[in-house]
Amino acid sequence: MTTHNLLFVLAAVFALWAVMAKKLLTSAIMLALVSVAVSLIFFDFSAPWAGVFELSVCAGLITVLFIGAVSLIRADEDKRPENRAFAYALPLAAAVFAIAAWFYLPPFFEELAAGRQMAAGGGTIGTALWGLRRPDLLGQVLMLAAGVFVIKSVFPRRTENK
Amino acid sequence: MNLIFIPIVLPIIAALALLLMCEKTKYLKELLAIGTSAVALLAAANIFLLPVQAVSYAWLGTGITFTLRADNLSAFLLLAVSLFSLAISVYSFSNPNKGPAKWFFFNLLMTQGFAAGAALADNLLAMLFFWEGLLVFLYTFIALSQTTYAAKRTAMKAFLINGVTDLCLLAGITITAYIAGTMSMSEIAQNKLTLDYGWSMFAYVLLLIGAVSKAGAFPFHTWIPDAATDSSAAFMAYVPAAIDKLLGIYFLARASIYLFTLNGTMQLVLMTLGAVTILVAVMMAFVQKDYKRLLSYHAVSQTGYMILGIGTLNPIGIAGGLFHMINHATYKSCLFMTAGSVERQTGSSDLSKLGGLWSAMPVTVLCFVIAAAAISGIAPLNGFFSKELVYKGTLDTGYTIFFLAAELGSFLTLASFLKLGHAVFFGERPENLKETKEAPFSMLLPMLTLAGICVAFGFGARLPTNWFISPALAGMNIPHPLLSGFHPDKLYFVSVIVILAAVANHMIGLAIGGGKPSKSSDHIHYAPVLKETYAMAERRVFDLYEVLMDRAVPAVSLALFKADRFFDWAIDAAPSRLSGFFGGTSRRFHNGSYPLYMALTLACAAVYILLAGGLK
Amino acid sequence: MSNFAMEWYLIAIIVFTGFYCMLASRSIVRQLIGLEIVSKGAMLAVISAGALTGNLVFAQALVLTMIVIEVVVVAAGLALLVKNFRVHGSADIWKLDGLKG
Amino acid sequence: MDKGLLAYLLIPLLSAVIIPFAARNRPKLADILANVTLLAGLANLAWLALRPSIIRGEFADIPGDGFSLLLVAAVYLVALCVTFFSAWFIEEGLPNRSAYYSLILVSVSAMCGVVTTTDFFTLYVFIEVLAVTSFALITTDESGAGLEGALKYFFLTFPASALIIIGIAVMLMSLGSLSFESLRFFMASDLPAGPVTFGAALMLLGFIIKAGVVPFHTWAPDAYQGAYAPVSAHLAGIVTKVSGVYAIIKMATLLRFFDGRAQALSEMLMFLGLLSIAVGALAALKQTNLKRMLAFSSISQVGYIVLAAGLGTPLAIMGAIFHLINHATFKTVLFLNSASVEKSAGTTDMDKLGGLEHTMPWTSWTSIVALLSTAGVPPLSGFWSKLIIILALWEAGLKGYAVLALLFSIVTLAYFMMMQKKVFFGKKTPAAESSPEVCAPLLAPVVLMSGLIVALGLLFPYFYVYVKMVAERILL
Repeated sequence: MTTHNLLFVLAAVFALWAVMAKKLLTSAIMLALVSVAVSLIFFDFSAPWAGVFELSVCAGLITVLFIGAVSLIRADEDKRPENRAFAYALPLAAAVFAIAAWFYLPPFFEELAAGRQMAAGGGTIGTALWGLRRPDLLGQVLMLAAGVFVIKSVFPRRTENK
Repeated sequence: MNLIFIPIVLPIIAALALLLMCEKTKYLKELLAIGTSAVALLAAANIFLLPVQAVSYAWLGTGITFTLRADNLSAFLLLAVSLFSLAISVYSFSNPNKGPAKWFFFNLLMTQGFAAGAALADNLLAMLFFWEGLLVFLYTFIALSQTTYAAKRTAMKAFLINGVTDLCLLAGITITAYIAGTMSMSEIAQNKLTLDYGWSMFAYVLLLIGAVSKAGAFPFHTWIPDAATDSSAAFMAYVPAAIDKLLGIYFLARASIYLFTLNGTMQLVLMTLGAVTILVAVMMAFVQKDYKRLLSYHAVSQTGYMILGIGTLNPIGIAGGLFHMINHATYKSCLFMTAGSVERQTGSSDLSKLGGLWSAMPVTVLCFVIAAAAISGIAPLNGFFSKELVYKGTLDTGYTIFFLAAELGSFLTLASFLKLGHAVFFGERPENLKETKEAPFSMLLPMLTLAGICVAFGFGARLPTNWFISPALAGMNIPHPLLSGFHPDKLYFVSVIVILAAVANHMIGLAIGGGKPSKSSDHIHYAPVLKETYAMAERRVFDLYEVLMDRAVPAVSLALFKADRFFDWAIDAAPSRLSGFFGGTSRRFHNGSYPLYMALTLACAAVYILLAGGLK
Repeated sequence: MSNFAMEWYLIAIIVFTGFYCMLASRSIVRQLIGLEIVSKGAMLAVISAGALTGNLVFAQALVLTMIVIEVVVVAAGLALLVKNFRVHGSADIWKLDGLKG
Repeated sequence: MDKGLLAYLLIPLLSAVIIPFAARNRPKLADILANVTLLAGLANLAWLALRPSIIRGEFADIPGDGFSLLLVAAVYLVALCVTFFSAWFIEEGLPNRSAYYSLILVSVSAMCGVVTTTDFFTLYVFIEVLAVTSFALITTDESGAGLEGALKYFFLTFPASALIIIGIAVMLMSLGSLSFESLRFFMASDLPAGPVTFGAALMLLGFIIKAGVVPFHTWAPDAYQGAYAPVSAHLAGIVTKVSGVYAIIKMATLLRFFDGRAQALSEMLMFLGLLSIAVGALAALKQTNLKRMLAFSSISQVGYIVLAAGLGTPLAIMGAIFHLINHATFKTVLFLNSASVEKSAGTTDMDKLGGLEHTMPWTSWTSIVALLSTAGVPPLSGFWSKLIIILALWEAGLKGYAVLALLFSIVTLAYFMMMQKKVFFGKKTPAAESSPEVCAPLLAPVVLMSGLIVALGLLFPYFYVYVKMVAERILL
């Protein structure tokens, strides 16, 4: 139980760090660490499939994408540094939010939890995806197609232009 | 088609047909108008001779019935209207001073049709429709008779005065119909309204205002003298002298005798109104220097006798009022025709420029003398008899003062006609009028006819009273012998005294004015107190319309202008200012700044979630 | 306090951090990082809700789809970022205020 | 998911995948494929819904709830207009031509997915697909403004996605299911509604942001103004309507606003709708850019739909559906006309335009038809929908809302008249001198849509029967 909550706190700390980090590269790596923490939480919830995907796709693929993009625009980052005051103010703001929310949110969430509807559960991830969420799979296909066309549209081949 | 429609519809159709005619056709328009009037007169005579008849149509669903009803009074009036229309049509045949022939006859026929409608209508609303139609053609009649600006101005004056009083009439009719529960005059007459109830008093006063203003009584008369100078003699002879008097007094009689039962107070009001009209107008008439203007003041003055006669509320007085109405129309039309003839032949109507025309225009002079004698109430002519009836009715009420006022009016009337006749037809003829000829036959014929009627109604006063007046007032127990015939009683001698006094006054005036007949009224004109009064009257201080136009209208129009500016501001400037403000604020807000947009989105989302979560 | 309430309380802090990042940082990369953090919070919420109601398999199915969506969205965002960098020469979203009024 | 309509989703997807291969050497083939796909779909739809026997039977034999079918038709119609227009509008050398058509077809399939789905999470998935395609479509011409619009659209609507997911989490927990039917049954039952409505409220907030309702509208003017010209018609005409407004109407019917169990939510939605009407109309008054003014007008019109959806009575839902369709027709016309003006005169700055009615009469007249319909002038279609909405408000006793809605309808007329005056009437400016009427194929979609506006207005009784049937089915 304590580990469980600790993982959540860890994810929050990495998230704060990712926002506060001065360098974009650090931010991207911290984001990857957030993903790792989240996937650990998934494992802890005994949701292994989600954890595996999170670890491989988010902590892996997305981080690679980020690092690639950051390296592309590094020149700009050095040229125009950000105003750090906002970053330094984050822990303060987060603390204020956390304390204020402490009095308001947990009772509210308790109430939400009290009104829960228990489900039958069971089955495997495969049957759940194929049996219950088949339209989502169609959506995924569409999403991937859209992603391909987006990249194709944003970075067109300019053979004839050049 | 019912016979009763012919006097109304035929002139209107003919008038519309006139509009289609080419401007260049010679005499076609005139002949069409004369023919139409003649047919209408025949139809009117036919209606008059037939027993009472009525046609009625449901109008606007079942709410209002459109009823025409030719009872004795209406038929009598219709006959008079048609007669004068024919006379004026004939008279205008070769009169060049009437304005464009097309529009003159259009207006004449339209006026005739609508006047006939107003006379025949039994439903108050239908009558009001015709009455308001007359208002329109009154305006066009004056405005199109001359091309001057003054004609337009006078037309507007006439239109506004009559328009306002017609609105009073509208209000009065509405209230009357509401109280009586019906719009039909014949139904109201079955069960007359009394004045002991505030609203009915109010309604009667409103109807009274409408009626006497149509008749041209004080203080609604001021447009008539202006029209005399700014319009044609034919118009004056037709509308103010004949049609307006006929309709106004007709409706006054309708309201006072058939619709309402009057009381003593209202009797006093009416008689005072009559006496004041007589005196004020005749005082003004006496000092005029223009032929038509002088006559026009008399047209007002004579209205006073009719109102006085009806105001007495006794049968003799009322009979006298109605008799005077028809008589007045006859001789005043005739007088205006003579004015038109003189103007046509000499080119002027200024008394100081005329004189000695008796040898040049003998027929005109004859007509003038007869009509002038009739209006002055000289014994064997019709004016004498009607005035005598009015005097008799006045004396019967016991208010001698009104009798004296009427006699004073009579005295001044005669005095002013002595001056007029002397100035125009007798005395020395100016050099430039040596070549003057008699007017053409088409002008003389109606004049002679009307003068003949004056004489006929005088010597045979029994005829009109028995044929027209008594049937119209059936049920009022009129003592017939009293009405007809010559009575050498004290009233006759009073009239002789008045004649002698007027002649003496004329001699004095001539002596003081240095023998110039046009100045024979100066001794009264420039008498100590009267001088200032006349001067003020010349400045139109007493003219309610001019005072309103000078004082009240600029102030009101300024206020309205301010109100209009305010509304303009409210619907134009204010919205554009407001939209400018909002649009500008919006433009300043939508400044393209991403953090501002994001902050707004997140803040509003937070507020929404708090509200949706229930803010525990 | 129950376990669930604690979890969601911490999720709320993570989501707050992500939105703060999107609000306060100028760099488009950091905007995307904030977006990612918020997404992580949302995913945790779904799994937590599934765990609470014994519906974990269903919740996992949803999270798998969400991860796919997230990848494509981030890829699209990064593509826009790179293109913007090429066109405008900067990755500063606060400077994008050409459209106004 | 409605299986009967699945083909309308799959075929454009297939076509979108084929286009890059087919058009590799012949760019024109991309135009033809896209247009033929959409036209075939539209013909099929017409056969499905407009057969004489169907019309005679008062549309009782329509598959599904009718609402999906109607919106699929609207999607296909607007998309066809846009692709047909684009085929002649796109410059020859545009490098991402085939990707452009693919993206439009993918967005069409995503929209069909949105309107045919019966599950909240699937709805979310398709809305995300739609959003991603929109980002790329906006930047088609690679202009700075397009990128700016796309980026603002991307980031400012992201909170919507997060809120929808969190709402889904709450819903999963307290409802146990994510299908529309279960929510409908739950709202019809007597169970305490607190947590479920909270989840629904979060989702609704997401859809509100996606729909561009004030105060979450800030991305909309920038995206519409910056977008590639035909894309702004696509975006304003149908994309944001399907991704946001459709979902709001759906939620309103599922939450059964009319029986008052989600009273607070209903009131908030109506307030936001009215705010949207007011802010959109007032902001549009002072705009100088034609496209930006149309964007604010679009915000204002969305306000009417949201207001009616928030009211939730059967009559109001009818008004909302009808206004949604009308909005698709007239906004498409106006944005396509702005694209024509941009192509012909080279600018959409209203201060530089003027007197175009002489050189571009067709554009001018179709604009007049569309703007009169927007402002609700009889007998055009916009009049009927606004009339129904205002009547519904009045009947529900919300007289203040009704009067304000009417008042801002007048403001709508005012700013459109100013627009028409500045752009088409008045004296010719130098920009207008050298701007001939665009070619007939560019006018065809606009004229078709204007004809549809007039026809929907004149044949309102038929359409009323259809919409009534839809409202009855979805409010069961």
